[in-house]
Amino acid sequence: MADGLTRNQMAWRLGRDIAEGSYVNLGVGIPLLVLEHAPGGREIIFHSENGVLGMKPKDETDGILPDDLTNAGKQPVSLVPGAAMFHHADSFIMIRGGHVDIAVLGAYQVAENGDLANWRLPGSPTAPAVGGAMDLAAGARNVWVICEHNGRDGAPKIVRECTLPLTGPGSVNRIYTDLAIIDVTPDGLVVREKIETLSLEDLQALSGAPLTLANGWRPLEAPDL
Amino acid sequence: MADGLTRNQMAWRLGRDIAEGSYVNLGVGIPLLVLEHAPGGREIIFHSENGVLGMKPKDETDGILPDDLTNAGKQPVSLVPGAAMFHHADSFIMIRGGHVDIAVLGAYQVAENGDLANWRLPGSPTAPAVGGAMDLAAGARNVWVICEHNGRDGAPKIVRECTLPLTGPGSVNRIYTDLAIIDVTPDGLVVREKIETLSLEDLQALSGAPLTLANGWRPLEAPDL
Amino acid sequence: MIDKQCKSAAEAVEGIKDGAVILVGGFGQTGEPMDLLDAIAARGLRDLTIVANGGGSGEHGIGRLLAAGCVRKLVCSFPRVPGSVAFEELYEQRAIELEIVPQGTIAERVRAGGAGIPAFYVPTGAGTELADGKELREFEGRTFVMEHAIKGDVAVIKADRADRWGNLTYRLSARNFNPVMAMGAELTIAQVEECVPLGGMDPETIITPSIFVDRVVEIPGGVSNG
Amino acid sequence: MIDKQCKSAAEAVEGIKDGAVILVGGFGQTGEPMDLLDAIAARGLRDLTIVANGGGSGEHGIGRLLAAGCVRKLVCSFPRVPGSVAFEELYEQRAIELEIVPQGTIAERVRAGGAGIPAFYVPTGAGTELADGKELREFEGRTFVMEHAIKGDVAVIKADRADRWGNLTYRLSARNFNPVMAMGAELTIAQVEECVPLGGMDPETIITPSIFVDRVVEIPGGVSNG
Repeated sequence: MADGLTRNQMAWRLGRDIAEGSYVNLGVGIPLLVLEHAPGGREIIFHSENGVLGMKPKDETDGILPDDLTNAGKQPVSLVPGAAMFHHADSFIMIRGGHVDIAVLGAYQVAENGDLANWRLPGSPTAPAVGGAMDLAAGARNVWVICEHNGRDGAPKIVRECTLPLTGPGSVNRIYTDLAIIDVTPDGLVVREKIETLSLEDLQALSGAPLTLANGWRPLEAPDL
Repeated sequence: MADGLTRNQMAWRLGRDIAEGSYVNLGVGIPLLVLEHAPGGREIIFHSENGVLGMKPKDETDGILPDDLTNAGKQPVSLVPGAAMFHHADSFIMIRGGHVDIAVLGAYQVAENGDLANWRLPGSPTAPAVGGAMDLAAGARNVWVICEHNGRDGAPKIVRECTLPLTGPGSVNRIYTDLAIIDVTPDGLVVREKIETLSLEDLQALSGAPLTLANGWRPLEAPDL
Repeated sequence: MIDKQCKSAAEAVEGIKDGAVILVGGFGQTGEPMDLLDAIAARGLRDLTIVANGGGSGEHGIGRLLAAGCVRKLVCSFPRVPGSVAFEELYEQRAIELEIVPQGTIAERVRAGGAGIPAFYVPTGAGTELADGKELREFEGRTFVMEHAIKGDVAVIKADRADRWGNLTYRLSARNFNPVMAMGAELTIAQVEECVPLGGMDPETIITPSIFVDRVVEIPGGVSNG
Repeated sequence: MIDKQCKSAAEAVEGIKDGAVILVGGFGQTGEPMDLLDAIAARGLRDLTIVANGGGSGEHGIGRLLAAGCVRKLVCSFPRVPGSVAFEELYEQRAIELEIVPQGTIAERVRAGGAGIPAFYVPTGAGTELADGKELREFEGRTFVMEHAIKGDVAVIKADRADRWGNLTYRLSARNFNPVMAMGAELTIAQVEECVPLGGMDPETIITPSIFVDRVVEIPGGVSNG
């Protein structure tokens, strides 16, 4: 089996697809890695639901106390020139009102119709926790999922129908995995990029919903990171 | 007939009843005169729906351009220490959410049940205009009306039932006129103060709803202004 | 490099179409984006719906837009002040539709439009003729009116300072409706007194974050009605 | 003279009653009013409902309130982070009621409570189990969920600077839920890093105007979980 991308490489690859001037929210987990690997020389404005627009990775020399400025994962971050602060209700105007161009979210499952499940595992002894995931799924103009193609048990995360509790119906536009980049389209799931040495058949075998290969598909590549 | 208070005296008298620490909105017209005649030595915070908390009469030496800071009547004002600025949606959180202690409003008619009519005269050729009057009538903790006891045609402004279009039902708590101060109570209209030389019978004759005189009523007085 | 700055008011209002719903900031003349409105009037657009607190006054701004015959409908709380000559004339001639909305309800409807909230309930106007035809509902024994979001195709606003990303601050009560309108439209255009370099604004004191702003034009001074 | 300043956290939380609904600012530890919460825990109150983003962590703040058995119900979006020991224990023992609310919906419900809006509609959660039992309604072909206002008896928040009237500013993302909670309660209590003289704050940069604040207590530094 062909080697897939690492998490850092996945985040790097997703970052290349963010157009200059985009307002982008990053969920906790792999999505937040996009901040570390955002493309240089391109102005992208990262939103954090706790009231930050214009965050960048923590710069230890910025003089800001770590507890005074965090991302959605409660990790310290820094600000770019042009950043702005606001409160939670205003922050979710941006999200719910469709002002955020792209929400990057993790996933337990994504269905071929764009349904997203990423917030609760039934049977887990731990309490459920939704955070801002449902707001982002419902409100962002585009929802890009970033996740491993398969779970630790090998089960596909890309499925015909979500069996886990939904975060939002029909929310997802695009999926970035370690093996492929897949668009959610009215005609089903379309592979735009995949690991070059991985055949569509092998990728299909690792997926729970039918895939078609885009004309002009490209190899999924990333530098060592 | 006994002389009533002037508009400035009415505003002065109303101001004496505002407790220290109150947040008070002033409507256009006579209510805005309260700003000029507010009691000294007492901290009262005046709210203006266009996004001002802590206004005071215009101080020409404050260096603020007249167009940069106005009251609800679009007249230039100044700020007290402790003032704060905000936008219109936040301003009406204060009003609609019951954070403003007292709204002082003008009136065409006030009914004995507290109904207020102050925004539209049917048959007038000019367009209707409501401004923030309905928000204030619905949202302020207390609505105090300040108006002449009778219209130019002599018709009483205090009535059994409003015949003019309502601004808000059951909104008014107290009425300040040139002749009397009247509480709107579950038991009807109660005169707390009146011009000393004016008998209750004469006051009643000038009013369209039954009045009772409070035990311990006091003379309505104000200094020359 | 993101650069939302336009060279002129004319350039800033390009692409607005006949029939557009335009949200306009300002309260009286304070914070009214006169130069942008004059530029819209100069384009000779027709059938506009204007959502604002008032009906303008004098010969610039909303007043000019009305006088130029660009406006089909005015949604506002207080259409007339001394000097609202253009509005008064259209109103007498029944040549303009007028929707009177309580001031706080305008602000909240526009905010809701920007916030992805299609409708909400307010006590304002319950029991008055402004609730006629509106859906009513009781909560805890009190009657409330259902109000719908207003969404603008365009918002035109006035601010004090901006950077090239479109972060904005305002002058004192010239803030008023401007940050609210900025949130509520597909295309938000701001005229500002001064553009400053990116990073020249304190992140804590920015009132309208850049995400709500599409175009900025620097017009120091600007026209005024007197 | 208006003076909302209290001498201690203990004095600032006087009068809060068993069974109170308490809105708590903060996101993670950032902006969490630890000292006020510890003072509430010290009072040994019972049956509190806590409305916050999370379930606290460590031994101060919400964590202490939970560990002390003061809380009957937690309304939040994200109850557990590493260190939410007190919450996890209560949850395992089924000794706490939990209402999970999407983060933006908490913020909007509390704002609505402060804004005189009893209910509103959001797309958030439609088609998910968090909409179970809630009223749904279509607007323009899309399904929305009706959400009700949350009103607090008390809000406890943390700010950076205050004056004696209770005007507040915040530090960077320590702002988060604090200004929202400040609007939503009958009694709003703020712990602040520093009190400044009246007039010492720029009116343009005040985030929470004094009208929303009832008590202020200066606690430089304050306790922290980390």
